[in-house]
Amino acid sequence: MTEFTYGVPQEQDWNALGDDEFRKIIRTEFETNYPQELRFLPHRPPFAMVADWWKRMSARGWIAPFWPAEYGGMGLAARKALIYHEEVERWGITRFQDHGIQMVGPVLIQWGTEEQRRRYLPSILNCENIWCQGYSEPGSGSDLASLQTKAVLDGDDFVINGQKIWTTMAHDASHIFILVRTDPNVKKQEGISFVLADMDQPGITVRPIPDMSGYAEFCEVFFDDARTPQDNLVGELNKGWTVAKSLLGFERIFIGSPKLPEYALEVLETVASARGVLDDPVFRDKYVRLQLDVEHLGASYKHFADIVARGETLGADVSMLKVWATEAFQKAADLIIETAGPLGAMKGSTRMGNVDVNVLAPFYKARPATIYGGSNEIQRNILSKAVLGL
Amino acid sequence: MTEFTYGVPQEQDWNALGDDEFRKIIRTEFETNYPQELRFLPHRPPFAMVADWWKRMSARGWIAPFWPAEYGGMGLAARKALIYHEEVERWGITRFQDHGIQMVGPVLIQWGTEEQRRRYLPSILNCENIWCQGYSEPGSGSDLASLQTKAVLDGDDFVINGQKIWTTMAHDASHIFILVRTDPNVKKQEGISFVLADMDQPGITVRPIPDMSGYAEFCEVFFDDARTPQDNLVGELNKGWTVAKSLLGFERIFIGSPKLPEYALEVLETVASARGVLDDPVFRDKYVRLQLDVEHLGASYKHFADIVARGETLGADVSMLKVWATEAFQKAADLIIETAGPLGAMKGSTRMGNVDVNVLAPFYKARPATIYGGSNEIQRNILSKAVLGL
Amino acid sequence: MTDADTLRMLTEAAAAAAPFDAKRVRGWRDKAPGFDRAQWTVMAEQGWLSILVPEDLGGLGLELDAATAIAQVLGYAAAPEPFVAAGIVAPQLLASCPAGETRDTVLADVISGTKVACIAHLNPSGELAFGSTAVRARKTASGYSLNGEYRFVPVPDADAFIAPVVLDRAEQGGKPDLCQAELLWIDAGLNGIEVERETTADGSAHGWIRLTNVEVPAAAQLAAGDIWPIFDAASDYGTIGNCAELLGNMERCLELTLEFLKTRSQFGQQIGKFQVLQHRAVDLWMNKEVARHALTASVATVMAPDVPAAARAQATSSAKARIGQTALHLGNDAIQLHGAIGFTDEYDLALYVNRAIAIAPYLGNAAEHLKRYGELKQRRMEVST
Amino acid sequence: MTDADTLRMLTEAAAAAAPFDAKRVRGWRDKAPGFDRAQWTVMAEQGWLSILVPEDLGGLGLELDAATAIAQVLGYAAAPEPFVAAGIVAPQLLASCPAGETRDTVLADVISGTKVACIAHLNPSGELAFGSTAVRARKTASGYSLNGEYRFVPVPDADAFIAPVVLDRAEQGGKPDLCQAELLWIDAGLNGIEVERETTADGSAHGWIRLTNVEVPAAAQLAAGDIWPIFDAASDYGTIGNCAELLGNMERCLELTLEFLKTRSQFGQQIGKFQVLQHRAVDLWMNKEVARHALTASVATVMAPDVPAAARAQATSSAKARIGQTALHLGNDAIQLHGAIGFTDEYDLALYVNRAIAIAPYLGNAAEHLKRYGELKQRRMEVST
Repeated sequence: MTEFTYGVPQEQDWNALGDDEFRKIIRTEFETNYPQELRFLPHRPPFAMVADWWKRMSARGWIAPFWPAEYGGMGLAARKALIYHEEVERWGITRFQDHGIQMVGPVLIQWGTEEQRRRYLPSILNCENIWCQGYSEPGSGSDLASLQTKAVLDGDDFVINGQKIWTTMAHDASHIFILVRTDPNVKKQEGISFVLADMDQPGITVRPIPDMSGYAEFCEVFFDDARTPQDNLVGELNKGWTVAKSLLGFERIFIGSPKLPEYALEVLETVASARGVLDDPVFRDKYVRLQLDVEHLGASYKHFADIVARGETLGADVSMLKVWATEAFQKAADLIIETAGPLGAMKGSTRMGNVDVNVLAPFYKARPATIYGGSNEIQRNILSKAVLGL
Repeated sequence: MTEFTYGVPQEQDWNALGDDEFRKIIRTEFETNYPQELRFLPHRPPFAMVADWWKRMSARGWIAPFWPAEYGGMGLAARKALIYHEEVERWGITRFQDHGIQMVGPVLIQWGTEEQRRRYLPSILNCENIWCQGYSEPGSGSDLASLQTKAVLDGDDFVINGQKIWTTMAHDASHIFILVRTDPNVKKQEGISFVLADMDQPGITVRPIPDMSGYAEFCEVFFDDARTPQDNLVGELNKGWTVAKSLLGFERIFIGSPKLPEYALEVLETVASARGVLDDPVFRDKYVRLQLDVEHLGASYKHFADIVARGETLGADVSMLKVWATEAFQKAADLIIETAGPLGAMKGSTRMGNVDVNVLAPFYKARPATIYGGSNEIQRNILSKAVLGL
Repeated sequence: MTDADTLRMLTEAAAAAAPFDAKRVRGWRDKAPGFDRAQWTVMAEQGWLSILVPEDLGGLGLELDAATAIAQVLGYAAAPEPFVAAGIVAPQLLASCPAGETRDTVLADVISGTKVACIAHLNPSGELAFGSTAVRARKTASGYSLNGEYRFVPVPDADAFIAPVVLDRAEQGGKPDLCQAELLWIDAGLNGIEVERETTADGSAHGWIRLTNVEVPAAAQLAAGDIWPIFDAASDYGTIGNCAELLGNMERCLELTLEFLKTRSQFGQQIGKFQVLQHRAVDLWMNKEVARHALTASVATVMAPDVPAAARAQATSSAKARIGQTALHLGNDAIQLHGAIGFTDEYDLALYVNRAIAIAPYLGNAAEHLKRYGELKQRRMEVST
Repeated sequence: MTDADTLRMLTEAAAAAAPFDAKRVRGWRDKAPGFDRAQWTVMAEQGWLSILVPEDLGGLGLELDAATAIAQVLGYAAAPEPFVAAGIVAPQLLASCPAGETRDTVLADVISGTKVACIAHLNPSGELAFGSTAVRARKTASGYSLNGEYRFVPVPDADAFIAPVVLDRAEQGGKPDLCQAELLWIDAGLNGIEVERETTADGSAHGWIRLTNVEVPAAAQLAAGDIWPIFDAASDYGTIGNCAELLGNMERCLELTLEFLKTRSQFGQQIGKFQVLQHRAVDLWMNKEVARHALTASVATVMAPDVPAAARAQATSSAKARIGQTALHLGNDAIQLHGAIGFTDEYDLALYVNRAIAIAPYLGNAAEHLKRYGELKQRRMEVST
């Protein structure tokens, strides 16, 4: 237990509350204060757009729900954490800097030095620093451990050279945590280190990569003799792979949440209604099949959520949620296009009967979902090996 | 050109006829003389059941349509051969001893000695000998070249030991052609020979293997010091792989014929009609999708048939026909079961409204179709390598 | 909800009392009655046939999740015994009928295994006979006279059939009153009953029962008036039981497949190392898991206290629409992953696949339940808006 | 049928005159008119805009297979020029109209590339305007007065629109006579025409055309009476052309994917060596091949002499039902096989996938054509039995 004070003190011991009471408090906060126009955004917004909300969360001490209370988090146990997350999804609260909250915080709490925690956690909690994650490289996508970006000690600094890619919102971030190769002469997983760096330096260049819908959520990040103090090494030198892997906790369940396919089904219903086919038997047959896919995703999600709520550890089988959720999402997005007829060609918001619908938004959101976060092929490899023993 | 006379002389030069005229002659023969009760049999029948018909074909000189006329065949060129085959399929003529006609004949004509041809071809043509094919073994299914059945020279005879499996209609055959390992010390494809043997000997035991529908079309064949004269080696010693591979000619197209899926669609229509759902929009949607799959199989089949008719050589891409045809067949068979409701459980012929339907027959026929004749996984491996260059 | 320990004990006991026995399973194929009366007695002794029957009626008084645990074990063992039809549906329906001498007697016989009974209700086209003229009942001085036919009766050699009949009404000129039905206990040994056995894929059979002037005593009446609520409830319980049996079937098909992938070699390596087969196996497993979770969720809904009939029906159809389809697909793909051996009669997989084909349509196949689910869902959404 | 040599020459010439040019394609995105008038002139000079027009009307007088050869090349090049809408449908429809001063003049303008025209016929919900009240025409002393709107017009910056209108009839109290329609040549520059550009996935646009008291001269009439046979024929030709454009699109998507699979390495090997990706690629290729053969068969049917309208329509819908669906699936899977790079704007694949999404619904998407195919097939089977 540290003497240093992180963030603001918690109003109460949330875990001591009943589930329903806790849910009510969360829901009231969200429904009362989260701006309507920011609900269910089609893309991850730049920080400026959502700054007021996150500063409010920060001031209330709610910005890091899953961190321990002594580090400025809400200290939610798994059961309450799930409820918090359900309410976030239910109200369509946007994501922001989850790399600071979801990754850097937990990593520093588990692996960091006291000094590192004091330096970085407060500025995550008060929204001063925004973090991004430098993992993937042009030559190492699915095969992450083959990464080539090098860090070499030069005095007290690491000097970093190389390139990262698919770095989410790097153009909006002040800091980056990266996996770098610090020993090229050992087995590929064994020469990797986990280091933190300030983005505001001449050695780092960011280039946004617009996706096929025209939006740039991802970036390339170039390191040309970028520097970071040796103090920014997290965990031991050459043990970065272990640090990175330690993050696969209960939050793995969230990527398989039924929320996105449910959202696609809502768009589908709007489109079908505007096109006058909601009662068409052929449409209904396809629609009902998808409803079942999503309902049974929900049943499967509940199975894993119950494990989390009991405080047990998730197994590798949780990967099935991501596979099923993203593929159901895609099927729904494809059926939206099909059902939209000539409107299936339209980019952006378009008029359908009495409503405006962004017909292709679910498609553009669903399509990469089977690629990012470990492609579904990689997930199936994992399931085959770890669950089926093949 | 040989002096020896094979089979009966041909009535005329079939290839000199116009396509329509030729088709009319074939069709008239089939429609006039092929017994109604033998049309579209659900299984390959034992010879006794169809002997009269094949003896008629033999007497007319039509039993071996694709063999050269000088060897007792009809000598049909590719264009006429396709028409012959179309009429066979159209009228639902059963298959019989295609291993003698389709395999042994062409192999001996290409690779056999004059002595071998004189010994074996006449008794294929007059239905005295019935052949089966001993290729697969318990340990070598998809990986045929790994076969282990051994043949060792002992005086003038090969002595054969080992086991074959999935030998079609071996319990109805008088002779067998087998791939045997004659040199265990070289690369697996290089130590294999192609030999012929008489089944009527103590060293050969046949055990039928009933399939899951209860019918036994396949057998195991055990060789315990079985003997066959050295003269029964076809082609050179240890060159059996080349002999076996040479048979991949234009007949590869037949395995991708639209006939079986078309038959399944007919059963489907009967079942749907009896169940009163022929005009149900949801049923129709599924049905029409399958109709399109089969129509477009027909369009693809025509593409390859045109190549054959032009006398050109088929490429590896023809494998797509088998994949598409068998998978469409299975989809149709599955939809039959679904549409049949409680009748989908019934084995054998069952009453539906005013007709008797064997609801599961298409299922039991379609299911192994993606396994036999080179599984669809193997076909996709071939297409990937030979066509896509992956 | 039955507590986890009880469920585990039940499952273990069931696995011990009804293990997979290939010789036994094969032995009963194409042979009446298609299953083992001795084994049926064992099942009765274990209390399985009364598992849902309240204690005051002589049953175990457990809940639906206990019954599904048994059904799943029996599915895993490919057992030919008609547990779902005669051990879930019949006792559940009888227990829901008003108390009375006949009801009390036959319920006791059914749960003791002395008499095997199942419902008969479909007409020869596969529709529910209610509202059709497939079976006509006429009141007589001593009871009823029945004419007509039931088909797809899951236990053709049952001792008795529990059947809904619609009465011809004299005041309507002998026409049936479609709004009034009765539920009768029809002894299979009555004169005028002829049972044709129609063999199903697994070598068991369905009965096609033709009734010609069958005289049924008045005491055979189990219920009258609006019999459909209890009939539908028992059907839904049976459908859930059927899902559990199919789930057990799937689990064993998948196990056999994984074992095969780990032992069979081709091209110098274990075939389970081929990525295409790995991913196919993952998809089978994933679909089976989703089916399992779907069933868990539906069972929870169905056995919730005071669940409305529409919610119960929707949850039931939700599970069956999923599992009825997944079971057949899984069987198909299991064959494909095995190759030729998987299609032979002598390898056990065929027993499971044929069994799944035979039982999947019971009380409505996946497509029929998908339709019902869609209709119920739409109706309930309209009500709620 | 066009002979193979001519087709090959046409294809080669087209590939030379309209190669893929990423910079040009990107340059026209989100920018009116969305394509290159200079390139349009090149296309006119090559004779492509008159390819189906009979020689006595100044055209090349070739057959449909020649037009599809061009469309396929343009699809392969992801060319933004509206060849199908303005180079197949418009000239084909004009050439089918009765000869006359207006018809002759505008046909000459269209095939010379001087004027770009396309049909406008859908109402804002996406249905055919015929029979709806989306556009009302009233006869005036000098011609017509039009009010209403057309949407989904594929060339929003066209010089003119060829549009079916239904006349209000004085003798019916100003109500439209739904059985009588006329086909008008509507100059885009007329007063009262407002065109809203709705951007489509590929950065080109559709026009939403609102007409307010637009005075159209009497001479603008191209056809009157039962205009639908020629309208439907031109639509079917356009649908076939659209299929060919999508086929070219698919071919390039597949090529890009195969190239990527052969160059990209992960886990120490070329990713094209992973069996799962190989089989996925085979399925893409196979579906593309089946689509190709389906198109060939349909083109042969459609251009057969004296083909009945119903057979032509069925063959057209057969091809579009297949290709409309295959194209979108292939695009999706091509992205997946590429991984993250496949979803970026700067990699060319995105141009093709977005183009396919934008053009696939033209004259009816796959689902609409599947339905039409099913209806036509059923109707024709009923007639033949």
